Amino acid sequence: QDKGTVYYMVPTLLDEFQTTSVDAIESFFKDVGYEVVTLNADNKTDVQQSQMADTILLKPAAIVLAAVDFNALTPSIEEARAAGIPVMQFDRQITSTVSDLTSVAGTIEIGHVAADEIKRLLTEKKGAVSGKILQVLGDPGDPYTLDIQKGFEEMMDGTDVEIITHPAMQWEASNAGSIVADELLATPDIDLIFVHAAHLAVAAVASLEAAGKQPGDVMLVSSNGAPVGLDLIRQGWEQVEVEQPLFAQAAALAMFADKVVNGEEIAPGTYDVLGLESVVTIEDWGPNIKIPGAAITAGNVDDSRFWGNLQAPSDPISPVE
Amino acid sequence: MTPARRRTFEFLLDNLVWLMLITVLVIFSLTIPHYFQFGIFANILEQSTYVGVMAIGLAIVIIAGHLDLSVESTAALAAMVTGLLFASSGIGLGLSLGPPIVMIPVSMAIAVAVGVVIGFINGFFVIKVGMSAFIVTLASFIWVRGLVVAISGGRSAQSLDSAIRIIGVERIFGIPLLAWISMLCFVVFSFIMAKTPFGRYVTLVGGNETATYRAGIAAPKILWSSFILAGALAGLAGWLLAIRTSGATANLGTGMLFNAFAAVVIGGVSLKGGIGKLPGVYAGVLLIYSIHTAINLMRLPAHWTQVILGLLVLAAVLLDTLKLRLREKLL
Amino acid sequence: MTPARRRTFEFLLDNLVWLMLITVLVIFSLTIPHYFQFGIFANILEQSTYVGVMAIGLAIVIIAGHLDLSVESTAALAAMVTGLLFASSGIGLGLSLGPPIVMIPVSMAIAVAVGVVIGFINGFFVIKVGMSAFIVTLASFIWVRGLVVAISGGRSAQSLDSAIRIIGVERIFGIPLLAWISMLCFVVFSFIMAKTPFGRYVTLVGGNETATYRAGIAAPKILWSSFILAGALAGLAGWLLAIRTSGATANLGTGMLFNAFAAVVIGGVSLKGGIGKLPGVYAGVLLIYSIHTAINLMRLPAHWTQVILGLLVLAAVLLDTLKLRLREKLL
Amino acid sequence: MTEPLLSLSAITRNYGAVQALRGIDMDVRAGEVVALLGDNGAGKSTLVKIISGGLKPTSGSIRFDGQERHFTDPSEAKAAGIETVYQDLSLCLNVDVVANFFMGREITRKVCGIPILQEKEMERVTGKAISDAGTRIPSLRTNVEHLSGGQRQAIELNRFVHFGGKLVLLDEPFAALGVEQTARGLKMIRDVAARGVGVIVITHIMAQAFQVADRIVVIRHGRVAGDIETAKTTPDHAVELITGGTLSLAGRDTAKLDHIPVQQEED
Amino acid sequence: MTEPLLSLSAITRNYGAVQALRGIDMDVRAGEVVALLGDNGAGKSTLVKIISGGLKPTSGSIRFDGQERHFTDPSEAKAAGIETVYQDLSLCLNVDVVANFFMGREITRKVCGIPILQEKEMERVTGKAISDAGTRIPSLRTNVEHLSGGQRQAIELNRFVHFGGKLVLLDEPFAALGVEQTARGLKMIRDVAARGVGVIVITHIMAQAFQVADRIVVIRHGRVAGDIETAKTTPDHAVELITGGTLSLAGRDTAKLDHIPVQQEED
Ligand SMILES: Nc1ncnc2c1ncn2[C@@H]1O[C@H](COP(=O)(O)OP(=O)(O)OP(=O)(O)O)[C@@H](O)[C@H]1O
Ligand SMILES: Nc1ncnc2c1ncn2[C@@H]1O[C@H](COP(=O)(O)OP(=O)(O)OP(=O)(O)O)[C@@H](O)[C@H]1O
Ligand SMILES: [Mg+2]
Ligand SMILES: [Mg+2]
Repeated sequence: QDKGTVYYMVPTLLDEFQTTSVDAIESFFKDVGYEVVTLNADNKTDVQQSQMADTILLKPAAIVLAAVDFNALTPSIEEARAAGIPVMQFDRQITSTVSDLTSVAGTIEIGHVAADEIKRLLTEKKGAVSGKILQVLGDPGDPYTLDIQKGFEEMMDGTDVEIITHPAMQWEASNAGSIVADELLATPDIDLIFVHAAHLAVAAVASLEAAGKQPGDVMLVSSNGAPVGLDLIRQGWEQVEVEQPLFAQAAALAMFADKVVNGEEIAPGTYDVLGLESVVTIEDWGPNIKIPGAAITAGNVDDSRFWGNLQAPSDPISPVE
Repeated sequence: MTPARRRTFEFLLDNLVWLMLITVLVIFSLTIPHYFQFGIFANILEQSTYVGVMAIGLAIVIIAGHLDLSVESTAALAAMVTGLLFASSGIGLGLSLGPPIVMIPVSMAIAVAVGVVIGFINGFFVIKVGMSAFIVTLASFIWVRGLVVAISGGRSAQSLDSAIRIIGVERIFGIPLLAWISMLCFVVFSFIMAKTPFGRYVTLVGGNETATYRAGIAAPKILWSSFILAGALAGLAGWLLAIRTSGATANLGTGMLFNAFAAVVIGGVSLKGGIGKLPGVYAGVLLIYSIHTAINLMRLPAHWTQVILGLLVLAAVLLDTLKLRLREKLL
Repeated sequence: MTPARRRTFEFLLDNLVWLMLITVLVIFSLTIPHYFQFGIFANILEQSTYVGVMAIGLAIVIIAGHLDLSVESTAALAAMVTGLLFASSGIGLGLSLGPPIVMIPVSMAIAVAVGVVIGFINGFFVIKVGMSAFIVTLASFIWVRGLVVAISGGRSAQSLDSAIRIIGVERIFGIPLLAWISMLCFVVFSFIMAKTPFGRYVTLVGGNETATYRAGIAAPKILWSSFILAGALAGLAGWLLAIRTSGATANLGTGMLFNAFAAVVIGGVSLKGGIGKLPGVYAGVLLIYSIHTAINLMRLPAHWTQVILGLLVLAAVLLDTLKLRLREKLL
Repeated sequence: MTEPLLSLSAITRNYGAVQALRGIDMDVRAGEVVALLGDNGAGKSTLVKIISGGLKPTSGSIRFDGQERHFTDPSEAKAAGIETVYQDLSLCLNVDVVANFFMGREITRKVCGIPILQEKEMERVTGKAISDAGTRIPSLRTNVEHLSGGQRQAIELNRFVHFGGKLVLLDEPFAALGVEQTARGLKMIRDVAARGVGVIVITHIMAQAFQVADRIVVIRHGRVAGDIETAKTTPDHAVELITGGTLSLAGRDTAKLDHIPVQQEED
Repeated sequence: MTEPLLSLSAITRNYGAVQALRGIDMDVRAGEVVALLGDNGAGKSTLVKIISGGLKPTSGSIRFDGQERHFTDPSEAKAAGIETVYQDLSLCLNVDVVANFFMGREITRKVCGIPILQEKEMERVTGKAISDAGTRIPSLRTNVEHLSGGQRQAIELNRFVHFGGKLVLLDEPFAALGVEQTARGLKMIRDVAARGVGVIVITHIMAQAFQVADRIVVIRHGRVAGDIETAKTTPDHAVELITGGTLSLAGRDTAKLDHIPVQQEED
């Protein structure tokens, strides 16, 4: 059946999470009867604003927004909703205005999960939560990486760990590689490296390798769960990848799409999204569905539910009754 | 060729960019569903505002024989300062200055002042120290954007004071106030460039700086002013951006530089200096954003939009270049 | 001033950038903990590799009187093609071509060929169509990066074949093979620019294109070759980059353009064309990466690094400019 | 006797190791035409640039109009009344003849305090000046880029005649001019001098120098090699001063340049 | 009688609305020196650029060295043996005298198939050529940027003498040269012609034309206004042909240009 067109506003296609989200959203919404058109904002807030303005004139059934900047799109969201077009938030939570549905894992929560895993790894290796961690951020102008940093550091607070933080400008991999190469010389006793995206982990490993390290000499933790990260776990270079449940996040939006488009109420409670227990709450910014992220380790790396394995769920998504 | 036909022809060539704009709009209207509606044209006008205002200053500096790569970052800094001071959530401080009627001029003055400072610094290095404008403004492009990240901590400011936001919300004849502001800027600066000694001197300096120096024209002053103007206009563009966004983000305006340069070149300004008129630049900006909007409506595969955009803009510049050839051939 | 003293003085000024490099290294070694160690210097050499190779081509185009803003994107495309073909995970196809010894030259040839194609296209628009190099290569900067996104689907390739990776892992005298390659490139191209007719013609064309045209030098061919060379070297830089990161990501290399331009200018190449020598450019690259490394070791607040980098680079360029003044004053 | 309009004493100028001027003393009176002669590279243009403020002397002093002056840029010299026509022309090729003619001296009218260019008026004045001088130019609105070498030089020449001043420096003003234009140019110089303006004119053609000048100053290797009233000398003597001997001698003696005794004649 | 070296027929050239050349017929024989005279803007430089391949004629044909030729760029003309000294000089200011002298004709030696510049050899040759011509230049290794106007012109002039060819075009080659350099230059032209080279020289100075030329061709308003053997005419007559009447007449008649009857004389 054809229920109309949904526009997906993807913030950038320079990172694998976003790229895969395009495929996932397009296919899941197709399952529930919508055609999806994707517009790429190339990490530019003003471009995304223009795309919103133009899209509103096309009167789509709904807009799925993954905002370049978490809150700068507020006026555009308000305009769209005023024009009668429902807006759903994917992955990037906007709290400063009301949306029709928000589906997130939570960026700060990624930091929390990472911190827990890192504490575990340090304890296993040194018997206590202590040592030195090199944290490689993404671009310091990107709130996504800042939120992870915030979540991570608030959980590490009070422990006996020294955290050395550097930004990888523009999320560029070779910048991360240089940071690791230099810091290995300045602080030879680094225990663990925490990078904020898997593609940065690849460059970090290349630097470790060039410095003559073996897998496991310096532990490596990364976030977002991209395929390259999973490969590094299989190779033994990386210990933990904090994954965002991309498929479930996308599927949740598709499951509720009919309700959102038809303006029906979304009931709070616990739902099963692709086998993950997800909680819908009604917040100030509207209905919010939160799907927990997971820590990927060598033990569970081949689990097909991780988006990094790029095996989209075979069963079609069906709408929530 | 008769003189009369030659004159018509000259006129058409001189205004080729407007012709191109009309042609492109007609083609898009006929081929792209939903393109032909008032709202889309109003959107194009609004979207052209920021780069339009920026492009005026850029064009002036280029006509004066230099260039300014920092306009984009300057606009971002001005937007961030505006957001920081006058937005109430995020990192915004939510300053309030009595009656709404003073908020607009005061916030605008602050944003423009930010631009003036950056333009002054660029001008200082180029004119007083004698460095190449390319490298000075490339460095500014980097450090000014860095400053945006630094003062914001990478975070954003939202909920700009509604007294200021009014500029972004109100419309006259269905066209947003924002767009009227950029049109006004084009009219004023077109006049200045064409009819006043300052405009004449900018053109002369861009043509042959030694000659103007020898003629007793204060070339350094003219050049410095053009950098300051470019900064001021970038500041104004930043203020408008902040209004549109109702705040500011650390990455606001990235990528505008390409559009501004493309518009300036499509508009017939020579990057060698000394040649160009501002109305053409406005047509160039409109042309660029007509293309942007078309791409939004065309349902292209998302991975290819950037390639297509780059190539379309290249094609537009190409046409402008072919104009010169045509003139040589036919006249 | 005696002729002998004048000569020493001239020599020092001509090699000011090397002097600056040494001074900066000494200062950093004395003030920044951990800076003074062999590993750090080896790191600087290695990190200079990619921008260094890129900067050679850029410098040649600039000496020829034009410029190439697309080198960064071209390197990224070459890296992505290398990754796509020869990496085994991610989107890598994991091609294997028999014995390791053929993998290196074949993969390198492919990467260089990618660069040649982009350089050829840039050259076509600049030389055959007569468009400004600035706008042509700015457009390429956009659409080539777009192409990287398009062919990769925004995903990354990883685990480059170990037969190729060897270049990134092996060391001679403790210095990575990668760095040796860039040094070799500098030696070869310095020689070509200084001692062969091609190098001479590039300089002449950059000085006065009309004069060379009238003198019967095939200026268009020289110019086109310089664009192709710039592309080829960017392709080589991309190949090296892919080796370093053991694959490629869609945003690989972003930000390198600024470093390459800064290095070229610090190295004494005039953006007006016709003036510059390659060894100075290498010193410029080393200087830039000494600063980068210093910033990495200084543990500055993350938000301020970009501002500081921009200003430090500006300062380095400034010193180079003051050189000219000094020469005028003292000679 | 009144003080000279311009008086140079001991002007020297080095370019790096090259000593272009090694101590020049010369005077120009109001209403007097001085021809400045000298071989290529003698330092004539350098001297002109120093007087017109475009170049600073390494040492020496300049008195102009009764005052010691140190011009730091051409606009100061211009303000003081010194007009210059440079050897390498100073035109903006990207604008038309009118804009070049009025460069820096545009006619404006204030409207609400904003100066507005009066294009019509400027075009009228330019047209008159150019046609008075007998210069043929296709259109006053063509860009100078499209004019021939001589047409360009004529614009500069007409400009100085029109705007006048107290002292006029002409660096090879006829080099590219046709026969008729040159004749007119020489007459213009006399007319201008008759208005009480001092004129320095540089030329390599003896006939021109002897036709127009009251006095001839010869510069050789950066020194004044002769300063004689025109009536008291002959072209052949002037050539001898310029080359430092007979024609055939010169050329091969580059190495001995510094040792040639320089003739110094005071008037 | 043998065929002329160069033979132009009905050459016209328009720049937009401006008809710079309206049908030029002229011949140059091997070993002959032709002086091309004409007022400013007459079209002389345009004609030179057409012969040297830098500009395409709007119509007309060129025979050179026994063949009809259509040069599309200067390198073809150069390869065919046409050397040109342009009115606006063609030097690269960013390199030294030696590099300019050898521009496009560098001496190289192959080492493993790679051509290597022979700097020493080139410096020697340049030094000899320059000193033979009596030009004084501070150092062969200074950038041309630092040379005086006349020094620059001398380099171009020496270059053509050194490299020769079959036909030489000189567009106002002495405009900036000193007395002595000019005398030497005129002599060089005769020497070159004596080697069997055809020479076209443009000048505004009658004395120079009459001293060096075998034949004088006058161009007025883009047409050949006279083509006479030097021996059969006088400078005054030449000036009359150039200006189209007496000196005082011209100048105010810009509007009537097209109606002036053009004198046509065949030899
Ligand atoms: N910018 C400069 N840098 C270095 N040397 C210079 C510079 N300008 C001139 N010179 C040198 O100074 C000397 C005098 O030059 P100048 O131009 O004054 O000569 P001139 O008398 O005007 O000669 P001409 O008749 O050829 O125009 C020459 O030897 C020239 O090479
Ligand atoms: N590129 C051009 N575009 C338009 N008009 C031109 C161009 N070049 C020359 N002209 C015009 O063509 C005519 C002839 O110019 P040309 O340079 O051949 O004259 P010329 O005889 O060499 O004069 P001169 O003695 O002053 O050098 C002039 O009227 C000039 O204005
Ligand atoms: Mg001179
Ligand atoms: Mg001419």
